[in-house]
Amino acid sequence: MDEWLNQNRREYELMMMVINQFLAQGFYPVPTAPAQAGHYREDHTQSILELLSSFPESHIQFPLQVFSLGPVYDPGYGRWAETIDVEILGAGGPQHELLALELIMRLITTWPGLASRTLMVMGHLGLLNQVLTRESVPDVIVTQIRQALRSGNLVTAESLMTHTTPKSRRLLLSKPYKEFLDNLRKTLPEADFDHLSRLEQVVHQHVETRWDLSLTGNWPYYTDLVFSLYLKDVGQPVLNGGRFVQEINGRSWQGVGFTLYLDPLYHAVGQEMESLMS
Amino acid sequence: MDEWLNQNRREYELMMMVINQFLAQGFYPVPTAPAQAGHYREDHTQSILELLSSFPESHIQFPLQVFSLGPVYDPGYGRWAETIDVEILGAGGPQHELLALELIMRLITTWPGLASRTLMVMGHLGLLNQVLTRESVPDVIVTQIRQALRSGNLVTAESLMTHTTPKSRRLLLSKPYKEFLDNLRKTLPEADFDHLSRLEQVVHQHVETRWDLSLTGNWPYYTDLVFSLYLKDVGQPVLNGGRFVQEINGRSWQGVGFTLYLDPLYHAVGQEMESLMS
Amino acid sequence: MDEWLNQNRREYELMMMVINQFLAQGFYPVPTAPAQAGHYREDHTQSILELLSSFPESHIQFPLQVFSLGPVYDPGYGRWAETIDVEILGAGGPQHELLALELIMRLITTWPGLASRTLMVMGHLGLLNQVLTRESVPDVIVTQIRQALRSGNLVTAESLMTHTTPKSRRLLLSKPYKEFLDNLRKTLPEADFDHLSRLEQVVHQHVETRWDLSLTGNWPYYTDLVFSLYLKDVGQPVLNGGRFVQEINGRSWQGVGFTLYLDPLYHAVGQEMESLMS
Amino acid sequence: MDEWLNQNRREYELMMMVINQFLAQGFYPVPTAPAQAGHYREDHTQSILELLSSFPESHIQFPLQVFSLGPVYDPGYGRWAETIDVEILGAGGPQHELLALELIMRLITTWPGLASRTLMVMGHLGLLNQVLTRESVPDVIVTQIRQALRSGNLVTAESLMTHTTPKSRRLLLSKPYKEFLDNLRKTLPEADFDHLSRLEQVVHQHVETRWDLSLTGNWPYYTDLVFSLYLKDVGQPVLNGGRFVQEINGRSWQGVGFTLYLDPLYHAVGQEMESLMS
Amino acid sequence: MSFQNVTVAIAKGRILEGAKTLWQQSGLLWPVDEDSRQLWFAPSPERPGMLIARARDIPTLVGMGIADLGIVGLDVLEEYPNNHVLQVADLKFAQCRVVLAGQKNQWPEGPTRIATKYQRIAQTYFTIHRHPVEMVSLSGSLELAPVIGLAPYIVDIVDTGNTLRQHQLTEIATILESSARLIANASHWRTKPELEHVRHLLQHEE
Amino acid sequence: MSFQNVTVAIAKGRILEGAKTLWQQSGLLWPVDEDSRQLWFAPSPERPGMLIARARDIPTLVGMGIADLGIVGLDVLEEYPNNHVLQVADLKFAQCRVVLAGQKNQWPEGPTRIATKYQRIAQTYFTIHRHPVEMVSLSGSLELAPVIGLAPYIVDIVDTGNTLRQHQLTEIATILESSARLIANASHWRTKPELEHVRHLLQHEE
Amino acid sequence: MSFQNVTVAIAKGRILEGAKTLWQQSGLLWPVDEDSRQLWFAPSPERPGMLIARARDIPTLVGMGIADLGIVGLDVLEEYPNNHVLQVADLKFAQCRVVLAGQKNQWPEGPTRIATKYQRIAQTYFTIHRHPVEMVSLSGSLELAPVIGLAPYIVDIVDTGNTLRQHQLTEIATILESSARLIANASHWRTKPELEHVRHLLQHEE
Amino acid sequence: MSFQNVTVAIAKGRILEGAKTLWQQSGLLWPVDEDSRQLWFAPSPERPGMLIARARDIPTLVGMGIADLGIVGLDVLEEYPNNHVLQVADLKFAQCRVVLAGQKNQWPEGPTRIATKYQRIAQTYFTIHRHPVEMVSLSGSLELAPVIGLAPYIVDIVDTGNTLRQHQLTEIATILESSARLIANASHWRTKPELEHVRHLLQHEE
Repeated sequence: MDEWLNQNRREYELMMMVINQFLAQGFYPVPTAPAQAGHYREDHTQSILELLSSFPESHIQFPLQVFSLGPVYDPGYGRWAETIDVEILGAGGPQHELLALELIMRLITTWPGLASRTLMVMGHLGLLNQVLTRESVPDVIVTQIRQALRSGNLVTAESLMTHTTPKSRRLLLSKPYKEFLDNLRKTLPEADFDHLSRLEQVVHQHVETRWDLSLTGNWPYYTDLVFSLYLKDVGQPVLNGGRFVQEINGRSWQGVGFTLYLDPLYHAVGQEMESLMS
Repeated sequence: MDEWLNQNRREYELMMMVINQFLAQGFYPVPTAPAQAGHYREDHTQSILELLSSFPESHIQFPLQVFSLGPVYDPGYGRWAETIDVEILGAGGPQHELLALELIMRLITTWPGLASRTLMVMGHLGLLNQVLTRESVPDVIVTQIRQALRSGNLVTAESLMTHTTPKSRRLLLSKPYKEFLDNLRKTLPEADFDHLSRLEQVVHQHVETRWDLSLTGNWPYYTDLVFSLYLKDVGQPVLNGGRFVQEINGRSWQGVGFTLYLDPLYHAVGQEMESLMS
Repeated sequence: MDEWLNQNRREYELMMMVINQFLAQGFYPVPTAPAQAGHYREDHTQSILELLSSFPESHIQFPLQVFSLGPVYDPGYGRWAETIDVEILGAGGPQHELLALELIMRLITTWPGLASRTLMVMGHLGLLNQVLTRESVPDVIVTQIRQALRSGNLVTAESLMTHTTPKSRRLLLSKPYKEFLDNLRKTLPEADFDHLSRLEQVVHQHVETRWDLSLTGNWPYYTDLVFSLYLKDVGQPVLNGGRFVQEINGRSWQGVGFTLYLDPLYHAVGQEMESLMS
Repeated sequence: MDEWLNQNRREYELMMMVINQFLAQGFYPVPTAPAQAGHYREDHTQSILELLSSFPESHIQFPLQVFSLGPVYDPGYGRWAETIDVEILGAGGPQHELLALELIMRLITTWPGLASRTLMVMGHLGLLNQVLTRESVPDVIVTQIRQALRSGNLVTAESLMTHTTPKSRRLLLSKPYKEFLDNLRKTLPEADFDHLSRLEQVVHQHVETRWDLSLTGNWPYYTDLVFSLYLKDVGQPVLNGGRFVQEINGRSWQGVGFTLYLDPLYHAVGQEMESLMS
Repeated sequence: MSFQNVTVAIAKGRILEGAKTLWQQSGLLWPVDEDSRQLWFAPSPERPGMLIARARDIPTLVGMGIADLGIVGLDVLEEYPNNHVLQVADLKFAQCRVVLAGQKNQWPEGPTRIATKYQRIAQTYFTIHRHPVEMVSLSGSLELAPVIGLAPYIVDIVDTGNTLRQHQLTEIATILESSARLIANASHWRTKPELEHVRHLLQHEE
Repeated sequence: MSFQNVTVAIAKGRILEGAKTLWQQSGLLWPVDEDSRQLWFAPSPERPGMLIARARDIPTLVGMGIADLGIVGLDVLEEYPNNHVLQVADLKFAQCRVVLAGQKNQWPEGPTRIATKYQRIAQTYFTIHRHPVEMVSLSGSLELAPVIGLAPYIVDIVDTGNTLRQHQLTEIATILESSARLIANASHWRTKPELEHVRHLLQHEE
Repeated sequence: MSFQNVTVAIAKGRILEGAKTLWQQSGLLWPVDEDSRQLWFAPSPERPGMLIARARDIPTLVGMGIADLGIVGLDVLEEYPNNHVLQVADLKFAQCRVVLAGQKNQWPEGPTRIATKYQRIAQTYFTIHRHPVEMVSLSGSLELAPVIGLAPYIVDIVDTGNTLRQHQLTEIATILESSARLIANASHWRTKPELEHVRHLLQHEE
Repeated sequence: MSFQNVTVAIAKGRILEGAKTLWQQSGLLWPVDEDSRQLWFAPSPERPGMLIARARDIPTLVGMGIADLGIVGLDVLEEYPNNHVLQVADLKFAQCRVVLAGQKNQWPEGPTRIATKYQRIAQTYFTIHRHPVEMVSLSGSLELAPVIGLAPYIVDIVDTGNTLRQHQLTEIATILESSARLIANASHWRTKPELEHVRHLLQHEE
């Protein structure tokens, strides 16, 4: 029993360290209800934005950095998972992507040993669209490709891209930055390579990165950069996020949001935590 | 909006301070699900004890101190309230009552100004039973009296006690310790006055106390001491608890448990928090 | 108790007579489920058409006359009401309106005394639209007028028609045929008066009729003639119906449908039933 | 489609014939709701008795014969089945068993050809108890045996009866009357053989009978005779019932009830119906 | 013209006073004796039957056909809708508004608490505006809610606005413009010859 | 003794009159001016604050701690229960009963319809008796329900029984004996020194 | 004795082998040709019809009356219960147990994960023991689950126990003792004359 | 190139045979001994680890990260979807179709009964076509269902169509074209350097 109790304890301590970091960096917590009208919460973002939308737009100072804490329900497995939802809200330009990645890097580098076992994969819905449009893929097919990718079906996505060049299709496979860039330059010379390079720099000085346009994120509201943080040898992401636009009650919210999954994080840093805490 | 954001922030900081105190005093967190099979959690105790009961009894070292965090649903108001549930489990003797009160006192005295605005009311189901038995109240009526008190109906309770002496009935009104003791001594000279005096001492050096046998706690599993912590001029308790026995899966759990309601606590200490934090 | 038992009995006997009449006139019963996936049936039509749509169109001989029996749930009162739903399906021309009214008249004239206490009110969504269009009411306002009428709000409907002529507005008040026709002729000389006159003839030889374009039926799928059969001094209709078009699974069903409410019918003919049966 | 329509029609005609027979024999219909508070009706008996219990006992003339019509939900298959529930209520003596069987026989013999393809199996919970008590089976084991039989588990029932005589165990196998009686006489000479013989006579002049004490009915409220009517080569009973005692609101209802399943009945007599109707 | 078979249900209070004027202008005998507590007046040859009831019961009484006609405020019709009732005329009197009010003329910032006796109207309004509110149900004296600290905002009916002003409250938004409405049981309205006269009146008013 | 920090919420109507007598017997100044519509009187050194409100709002006002004490009928407490409220004294005045009444002195036979404004009390009562009823919610003038054909039975409060008699109704069963109750916010009751005096009074009454 | 109208559904695998022996001992012709994939043998004068199917389909086939009799393990009957089926005889062969197994002979400490294809049996078992478990549904090769890190415990069927031992697993508790059962469609069992012979056999076995 | 850290889960049966060919063509050592019942082969320097399991368990094993890659039919992926799994390549072998079949080549007329082991695929298909069906779940030998009177139609997988023809069944509609798919744990696929080689192969295939 001691083992179980101590594990719970370490998990709490980890959660509290993460929250402290958010608070220390000026993030505001936003409380949301775990269940309402028989519906279990599966995502915090919608609730956060609805609450914020009840304030007059003129009273909000951007960028606004908020987070919400608490379990979300996973209907696939029928269980609750502890998560922290983070939103960096603002004018929504690409600079928020940088802000979000910097924040994540600061989080990761706090714990000894974590960064070295971590790998960030970056996708980009905006780039994907541009590539496909460049290749004259009709809009209706672009939508089908995005749907196929979101449900993990690369086979269908590829088959919808048979008329595109192989170098475009190669962008759908996870690659190191340089290789990805070479491919992209051939397909889409007009892309904003400066920005991509800045994103890469922020991350790769701390953790290994890969780029993969087949990564499209779990939510339909993403529009540009999407990213997942993976722990080596853990079969589930520890963090998912991306840049989004959401319409709430006639008001458009832009920004970058991400969800931190505490369970896989616990498993990864549990051992270090023990020594760290004692 | 800033006001709302800052208030959320202070509430979080308060919650984290409280959790840190529990962790620092060797309490273990036990995670429980906010909702299952369409049923919203209204209390943590049952879930905590079911989880602990899945370990072999011989592996548990008593006293075991655990807590569980997260919102519970208030069906009366149809909303979620943030709470922390604390259980001190062991052989269940009266010494756990002392342990629990000491812990609560340590919590309260942490924040400047809180103790002076706080008032602890103590009831005791065991004493109530003894008093009524002493007065020859039949068992079936004792049960009705407890039910009436639990639903807040002092009128019915009193009318069921018409054949008892006025000094017994006077025990159902909130009194300072000395006055309560005088009454009790007349009615029940064989009570364990040493223990009552120790309980009083633990508390009254920090906060004002009152004794009131009409206080019976919200849950049917309480057996002896029950207590509520009130903030002056706040119409709702900030903490409720008591000593209990619960049968889970053929195993009997004894101890003292209490629930801390974070909302009224926030309102009481919010202003101090602000200065404290900055 | 005998009274209650005998009343139940008479109600059943009445229901069975009605069903026998439908069967005798070549109607086919279609069984539908009273509740599915927690949803209580409020109308039979949708279920009937879904079942029929599972047959190849070429196998259906029109006109097809079907009915479905059994309680529907009234969410307003929270109770079940016994109903019979009748559908006359076909090419959907105005002749089905005649068929339906003839059928209803045959039903009503079966019971001695019923016809003389009955009154049929007829509305017509097609005419309403034509009148409003004639009066140059914009389409968006026509839709609002129909919505107001469907929710029983004649005040809003009238106020949306302030720019129309008084004689048009007068069509929204219940009138005998001749008076209605005079008004209509002034407003819409190109209407199909032959058809209206045939409808009137079918009904008025048996029961009193009134015409009222504020009657629009309870369901959004009605398109032309709608009608309600009222029993004098009973505050609820005994029968509601109309001509409709419904799209089911890409197939368009046209026809006339109506619902017979057995409870008010029972109340109206209960006494006669007693003598009839004995 | 014609085939399906005609089949629906024949089924309705059959249902109406059955209802007419009940009405003709002085049965009163009692309406019950198909679903309430999200719960789908699985049995009519409870609802019928609750309604009847709302009348003063002194106003009821026994025997009272009622029926309720309408689909019941089968949670195993997740679908609704049309049924008719019949209750013959009275002082509850064994003579009601005779009344019920006579009624069923009158029903069956109405349709040409049905009786010859039907077989009635009779069980008897009172006899079963007596036999087991006679064999000195302890009460707690008797209860287990009944539970095993109700869930169709003859293997467990037999194994719980290992200390009884083989002739008792033989009563748990379906037998013709004479054979069953011989066995019973050896085991329980004090049984009311006159009554059993009367029951047999009522039935066997019309349909074949078998006796089988492993038949215990689906509901826990049965106390004595239970019976199932089977159609040869149809794998499901067409009628189930038995003598019962039910306590409703402090009032004890006794009588014999049975449920007629219209679906298997349709399949059995559909062909005959066709000729009968035309 | 006979009234033997017609009954009107009228809401107590301000609506009743307005109805009296209307009634008397129509040349009918007003049966209500100010000093009596009689609430039900059976129809007579000279005037319809009359049923005086609480405003919120009027839609029920008319919807069930107990009364043929009813006079009640639009606010009550919106709060307690009944689908057997037709709204047939705006009687124009007893005009008032359902408003959102608070101590400052400012739309609530963020999640807030609202005291009201118009739960349905207020809930619909804030749901449309997707503004998170916690509702406190109060059946009267709403204007005290902000004073005594129950809720910073109220949704209530206002007539002259005096009550709000006396309690230092300001209207922030009008949710509904209300006035007395003539309602009718849909079935009786369309079929009862005795109501012909009323239908006729409505038509000529134009 | 200071009342600076105590507020009492009192139900309008008969309860208010009874409370006035009690109040004045205690030697306190009764602040209510019959002609004024003032409903809220802030506490002053000579007397507690007073809040006059509809009966059904009293449990809410006390439960939320807006008022420390409340005076309201038991019928209202049972219909609108609140678990932050203690019932601390039976004030004995304003006695009345919630009854089942009908045109004959006879328990309803079989499924029936009941008109009432006590939905919770009536539902609980008929559920315990397992008697199938259809409830029609009416907020006032219940005694008219059988006369006008709305429902053959009513569940309503009766005082002298005159109203029932005038409408030819008979009491069939008493569901609840009610009288004015002193209620208190549980938290304030047990902790506020200013309520000591009230607790003291209750004790000495015995 | 004629078999023209009797069909037996038999579960594939070990049950089928046992059934063959039983069948042949009864002097009946065994129609199954080892090399053929024929699964359905219509009844003939010399032997009943036979339907070879997956174990979990047997209760469905018998419950729906497609087959009169069935032979299947008790484990399957408990996992897929059917209330139109009677369990009429324990055929004693194909004996095995549904067990809880793990890498150590020790009851799971605290919340744990269980891999199983017997979801219903395992869920019932741990609910009775009120032990919190997370179930992972796996349809075969359960014994690999602890080896490959899927779940530390499994609920699976064991025969000799060799498979468990090969994978270093130990039985912790027996949940169910299983063996081949003769089941019957309840309706056919009680009424079909063609089953008389089988009923007779069961009786004489004793 | 090292395989020390890579595991592939392969579905038993036809998929396994196809996988063997593919594996050997890649020059890797095929570890499976036909006569052994070994199902788990730990990774070694010369070849990836291999886990042989039932088809329907493959998505679970890969989704939970127990295996990095999996080989399984598209039919199984559609019936048991898992959102932690990526479908990365169509391996083209083990081609077959999920079809609706019956005794006549004719779409079912009206409400009908369907036997299938593809409940999810069949339910989705008939919901899209809004055709009312009652599903009978059967885990194998579907082609017998119409013969033995269980259901007039089946939704099943067909390869050559021989089995259907032998049972006088006709394909009415193709619901899904299936073939073996290479699937991957999404996380491992994007991050594991050991899978680089596989990703590379996919790319060069083009």
